[in-house]
Amino acid sequence: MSFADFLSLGPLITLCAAAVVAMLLVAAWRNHRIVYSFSLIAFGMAMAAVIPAIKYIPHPVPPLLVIDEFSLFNSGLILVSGFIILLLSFNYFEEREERKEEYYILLLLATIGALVLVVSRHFMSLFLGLEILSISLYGLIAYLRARERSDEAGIKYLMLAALSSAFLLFGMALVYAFTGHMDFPGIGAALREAGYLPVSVMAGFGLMLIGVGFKLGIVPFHMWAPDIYEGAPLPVAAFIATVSKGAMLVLLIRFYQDIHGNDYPMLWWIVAIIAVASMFAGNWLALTQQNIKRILAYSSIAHMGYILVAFLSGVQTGLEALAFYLVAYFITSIGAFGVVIVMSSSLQDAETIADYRGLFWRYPWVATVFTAMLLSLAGIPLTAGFIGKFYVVLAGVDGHQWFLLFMLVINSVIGLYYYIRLVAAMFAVPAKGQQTTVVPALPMAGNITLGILTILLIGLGVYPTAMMALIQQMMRILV
Amino acid sequence: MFPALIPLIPFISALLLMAGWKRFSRIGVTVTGCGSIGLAAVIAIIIAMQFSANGEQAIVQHAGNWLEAGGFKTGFDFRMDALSVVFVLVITIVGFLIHVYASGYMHDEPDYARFFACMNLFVGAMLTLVMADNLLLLYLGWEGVGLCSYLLIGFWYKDPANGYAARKAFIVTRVGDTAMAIALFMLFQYTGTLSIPGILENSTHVWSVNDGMITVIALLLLGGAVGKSAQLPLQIWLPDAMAGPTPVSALIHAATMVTAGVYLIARTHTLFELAPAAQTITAVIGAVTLILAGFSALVQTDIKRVLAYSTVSQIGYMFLALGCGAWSAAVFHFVTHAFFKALLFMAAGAIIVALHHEQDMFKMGGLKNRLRGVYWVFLIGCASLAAIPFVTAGFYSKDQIIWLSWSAAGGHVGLWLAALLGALLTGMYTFRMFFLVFYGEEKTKVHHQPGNSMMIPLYILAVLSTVAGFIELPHTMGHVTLFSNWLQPVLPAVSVLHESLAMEWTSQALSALLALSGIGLAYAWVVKHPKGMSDFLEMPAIMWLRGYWSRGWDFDELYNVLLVRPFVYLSRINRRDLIDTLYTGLGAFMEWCHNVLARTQSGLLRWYILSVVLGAVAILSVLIWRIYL
Amino acid sequence: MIVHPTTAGMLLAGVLFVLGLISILVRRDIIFMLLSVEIMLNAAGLAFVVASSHWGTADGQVMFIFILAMAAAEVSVGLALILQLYHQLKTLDSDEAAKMNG
Amino acid sequence: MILLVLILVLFGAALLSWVAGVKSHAASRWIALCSLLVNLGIITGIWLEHTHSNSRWWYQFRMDWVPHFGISLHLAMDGLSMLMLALTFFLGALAVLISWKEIQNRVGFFHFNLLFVLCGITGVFLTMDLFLFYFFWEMMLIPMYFLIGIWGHEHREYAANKFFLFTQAGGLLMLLAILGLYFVHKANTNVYTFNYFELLNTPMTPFMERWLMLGFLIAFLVKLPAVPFHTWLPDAHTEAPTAGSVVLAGLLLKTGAYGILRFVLPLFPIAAADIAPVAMLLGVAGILYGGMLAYAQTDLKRLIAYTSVSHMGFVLLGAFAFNEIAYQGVVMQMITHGISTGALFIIAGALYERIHTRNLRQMGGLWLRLPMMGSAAMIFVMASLGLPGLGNFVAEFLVLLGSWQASHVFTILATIGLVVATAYSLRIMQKVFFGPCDRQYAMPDLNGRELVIIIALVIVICWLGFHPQPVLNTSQNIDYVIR
Repeated sequence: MSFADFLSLGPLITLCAAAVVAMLLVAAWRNHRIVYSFSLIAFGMAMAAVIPAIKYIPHPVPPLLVIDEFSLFNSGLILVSGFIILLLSFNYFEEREERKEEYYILLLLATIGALVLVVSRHFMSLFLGLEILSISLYGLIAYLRARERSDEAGIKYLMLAALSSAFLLFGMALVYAFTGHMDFPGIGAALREAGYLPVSVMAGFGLMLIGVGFKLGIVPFHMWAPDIYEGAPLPVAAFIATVSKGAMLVLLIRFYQDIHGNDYPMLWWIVAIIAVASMFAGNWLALTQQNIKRILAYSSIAHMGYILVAFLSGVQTGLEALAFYLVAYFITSIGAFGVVIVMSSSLQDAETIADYRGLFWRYPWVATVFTAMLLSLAGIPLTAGFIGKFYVVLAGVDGHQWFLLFMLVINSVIGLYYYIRLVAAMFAVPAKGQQTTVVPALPMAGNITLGILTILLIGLGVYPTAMMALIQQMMRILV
Repeated sequence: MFPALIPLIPFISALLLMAGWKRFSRIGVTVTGCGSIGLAAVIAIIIAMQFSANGEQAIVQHAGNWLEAGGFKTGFDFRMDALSVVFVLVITIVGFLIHVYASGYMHDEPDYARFFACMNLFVGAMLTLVMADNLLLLYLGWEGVGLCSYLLIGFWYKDPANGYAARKAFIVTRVGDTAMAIALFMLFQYTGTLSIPGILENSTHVWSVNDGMITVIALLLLGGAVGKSAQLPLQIWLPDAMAGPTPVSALIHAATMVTAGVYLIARTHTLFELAPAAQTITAVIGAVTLILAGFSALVQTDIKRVLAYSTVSQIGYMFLALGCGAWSAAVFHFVTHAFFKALLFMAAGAIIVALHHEQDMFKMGGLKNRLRGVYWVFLIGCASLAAIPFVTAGFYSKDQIIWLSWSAAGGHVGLWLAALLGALLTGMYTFRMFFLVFYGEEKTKVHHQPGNSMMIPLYILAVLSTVAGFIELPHTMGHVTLFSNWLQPVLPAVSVLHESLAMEWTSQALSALLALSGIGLAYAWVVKHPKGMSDFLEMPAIMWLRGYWSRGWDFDELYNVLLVRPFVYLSRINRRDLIDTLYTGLGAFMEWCHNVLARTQSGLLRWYILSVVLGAVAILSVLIWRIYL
Repeated sequence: MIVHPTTAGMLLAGVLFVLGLISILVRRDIIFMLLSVEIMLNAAGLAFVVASSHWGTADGQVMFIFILAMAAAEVSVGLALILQLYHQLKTLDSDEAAKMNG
Repeated sequence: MILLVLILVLFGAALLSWVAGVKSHAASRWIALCSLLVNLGIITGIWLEHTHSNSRWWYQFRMDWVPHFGISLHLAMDGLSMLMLALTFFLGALAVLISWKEIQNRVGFFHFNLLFVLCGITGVFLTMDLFLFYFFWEMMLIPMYFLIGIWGHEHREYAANKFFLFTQAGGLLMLLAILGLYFVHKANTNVYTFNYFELLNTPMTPFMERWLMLGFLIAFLVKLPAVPFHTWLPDAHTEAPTAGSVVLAGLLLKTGAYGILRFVLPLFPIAAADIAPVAMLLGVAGILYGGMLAYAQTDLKRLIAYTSVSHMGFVLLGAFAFNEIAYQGVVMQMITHGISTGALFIIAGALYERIHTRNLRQMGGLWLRLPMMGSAAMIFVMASLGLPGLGNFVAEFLVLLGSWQASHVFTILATIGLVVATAYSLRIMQKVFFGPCDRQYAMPDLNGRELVIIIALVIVICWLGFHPQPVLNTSQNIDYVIR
């Protein structure tokens, strides 16, 4: 392993080491605050480790991994997201009775899995990353084991994830059986050589899509999402909504590019149908839903559909749009979950709309943040979500995907309804007498985190140029 | 002197009264209200004299630009020529008298200032109408008149019936206005201007006689005219307009509003001359209206409604004259009609007040000795209306129309017969009213005598109703043509086809005879044989006919069935907006989709697994299907 | 009919996979469902081994070892969760674990 | 630069009045009022300076924003923008004034939203960058949503949602069209830009032009609103607080009309000409259908709301008549409708404050108690039915005069709309102020503040009626698309 390899894999190595140390630490000295601080430092170091890696890009680590702008950017994104989720976790778990320390180990591991996914270019590393991520998530989802719903969610996730892994594996085996390669460029080359797509490979791709689709939570593999979001601890739900989905999406793009997916219109059609179905299913399911966690789950299904539109546009702008949308979506989702985390008490998560009725008059700051996040999800100007949606539509128009865009427009309107419903609930004027309830102060750390997210959100919404330039640079290598 | 001052003064006074309604004392209001009209009258007289002295050179004053856009340009241009001078004089003088009368009539009214403000506005709008040099300004006056009629008819706003009558007046006349507006668009399109002299001048270049387009335009203008002048088929608003205070009725019927249509047609006579078909239709409308209204007047019980129908009928005469091309005859009848109709209305008002707001003629009677002054002026008015030969103004003006309806170029023997029938009817209904009110037994006590402020205008009008006729005498009686000479620069002389003194004599004799026999019939009917008459009237067929006539030939009902009720019904069933159900339906559909999908989220693990498997099957089968087929 | 050994092996793997799939669909007991998933995973592993032998490379076999390891981890976590769930629900019927829906 | 100042003043004042509102309600109100008056002053100054200028564009301001996409902060002002802005600030100031007593809770936030809407509207009227236009277009929705949703009447949430969904749906279609145009332009010139001036005269296939035009048009028709996209409007107007109704009717609807004049016609002249008969038909349908619905209503504000549908039909009719007279009429109609309908809403609001109902069946005979308000209502009712001498007449007459050149049938139908207008307008007077007075209300007539508002409106509407020339001169310099 050369020094360059070492530096390039810096973030990954840092986190791996941190995970091990954390385990030892917990064994030696059980203290929530200490483990928490240690994890923060670990994330900080991993983020710092991204910077020296920049010098060496693109740096393939054959045959399993590749470090290039794309993976590094997404690694950074995942690390930052993980870091923010970590920030939000402390108070959430502090208030709860279970042992808290292992949570951080699992979170570190899950992040490692996600990082492996973004840098992998080989079935083996893909599988490894995916399973590290999944198995950590089983633990994370069922972490609050005294709660029935947490367990139920854990079991459901485990069963479905294992099932989808089986599909993924079988699909990979089929592809491997025909091409004789497990690294993406090799597969691509072999297929190009063959000049056509034999049925077994086609079936293999189809089965792999199930594995990918499950992680992304797109129709018809979306059904787990609301239950898991509802049952899992809130920071974990935020993690699933962002890091887990994002990493898988990055992998999908890389795979698709490497096997020249645009050459096979059949794949395009299948993904297009899935995209449209996801948009409709997500939005329709959220329409009159009363549970905020489930609304966020459904909305994320729809958002994956939007992202797929950018993915399907088949133009360079599409990938840029996808990356930008992903950034916006990360900020927004974590922000939204952050609000729910901040609002939740030790007794109960604040998950029904009723909990938010008149929030603006009790916690103007939190309500404003939540409003900003929801409007960003809805794609209203001044927020990152607006620029993201704009970018996606731009890409779609560029690729002449008028039908998909039309579906997107219809769905945006449907989606608007439930976002707005939430906003309306927060601004509803409380009935007389209801206002007298004591308003407890909210944790400082949570508020500050939310503040940072909001600033990012508005910043990207008003001045997206810098981020766009960055994304444009990063995407260049994929063409 | 600036002609623009004439309409401006009433406007300013109206504004003052409106703005300062709380600060004015009652006397202040009277002085401002009546004074402004009086002042306008004085200025009008001065300008008329100047005008006359200058050899009838039209005076045009450009009081400012109004609007100019994309080749369309119009301004506040006021014109004084022979025609407008006649109208302005009548409006201001009669208007002034009515105002003076109103100061007595409305003495106990709490909303005194508002009343005078509206009255002044009314006169101002009418003056604008007749002095406008372009059709847009005329339209301003035209609509302004409509507004004021609305305000004044519904003056006693607490009674919903008054409000209904007011709205009816406004809406029905607005229907006519719509036609007129379209005529304006067309005139602008073809002549490129809305200035009246410009249109009249260009029209002869643009169109030839009988051109289809000019016929349409003329008919549309006629539509506007029949709306304002309460002619068939838009006559229905006028009888209901009685809801307003009596001075308002006098103003509407004599000086303002209803004569606007006559003015419009006279003003745009060149267009009508280019469209003989439209002119004929005008004449026919006039003839039919005058007869229908005459029959209706015959069976009314409300004194003001008799007068209202008589106005419709008399304006029918004017339209008849216009249709025959007898322009100056129409205007002449307008002048005399203004005098005697104002007189009749105000006298009727005096009676009504004296009888404690009783309007039913069958509850009056025997007032001859109780209200001596009113009796005499009312008699003069009735005589003039019924056109009693030689001594009344109405005789000379109406007689001219009857004669010309046959002899003029546009005349026809049918029109002439209709006019003669009208003369008979006029005599009958006028004197039926007169006898019912003043003869027979006294049914209601007179509780106070009208004051001077009310009586003096009546005396003046009584004089005018008598002498005004002498400025225009027929060939057969001295052939004085002061009036038509005066109008000569604006309105061309009528072209007479059958110029025969003998015929003219016959016609005059016949009409006079008919009028007198009408009076005789009325006398027999009301005074001599009330018993036999009432037996005759009780016959079922006659009863039905009476009801039919008194309802104005059921035009109201016709419009109700054809237009009003369908509109109200449609708008009522559609109150919730049918189109909205489209969207609420869409929303319901979305909700339905939600419910269906929400059922799939059953929480059952195997259900979720099934979904994954089905997805897998679907993807695979699509792929394989694509490859093998 | 002579079937190519690779094809035969892949078919076998396929049959195994489908068997696992069917059994996960028909079972309600969570433990059996877990077992069925394991069958499917092993079917995939088998396919890798077959493919690997077809190409004469070791990649597929390495993959199989990974699968084994992962299956073991999954089963251990899975059983722990099932135990926890059994504590709460007193049953292993997966249909009982349906508190969250809608 | 001055253009940016106009926007920033409002934006700054919005934030400031929110902050100030926490401590003192009055401060919040005064800040809002002053900022609007300052802007009104600036606009008046600009107008006076340019009364005789023949130059097309008075001010331009350009700054890169997202150069990556060719998006710039590009503002420009011509006569049309100027007139719309004058209306915006005038009505905005009145909206603050009428809320002085009506809005008593969350005052700071109210003024924040109000100013923010106005800020968005100002942006819409000024921007010459299509992206920025869309940005402002969407930006004004949220605060409007809050204005309706927080300070509205009973069904405020439903109304606010409906308003939001409708306008968003239209807006997204417009976004598609904007981007379509962007790429068509790129395909032709290889330049990525959202610049309005560069996008003008982009050559494209008729097919493309039609669809892009429809994208814009539908967004504007929803906002206008034209039948059959109008159903959000009655709900929104009815439920909004008075200031909200005034801003909605007076300004928000105008952005739709403005969009048609500024974007649909110049960008897609051929396709617009093709669709003109349909658009005119919708205009006429709006005039008649809206009038009929207005006649049937029993809720005063709802009635007035439907009159807006009717009046904006004239805008649509005139805009697609393709001649200058009609365009001038459209611009006039935009202004006069803002004034007259705004005034009617203000009166309805003042009535609501006094008798706490909007139901016409519970009113009647109020003239007795409220003669001044009645007179004011009479003036604006007359304006609404198009009485000559008041601004609306000039507007409607010019529109009809112009549209007559384009289509006789539609013009005749629209003119019939004037009769319908008479019917519903007079119904207002009859049901509210005339008729018997069943109940003994003891209430004050207009107070000083209300009197100031009403008098200002009356002066403007009469001024526009008798001397509309300054407005017409100003709106003359626009490059209308004449067929």
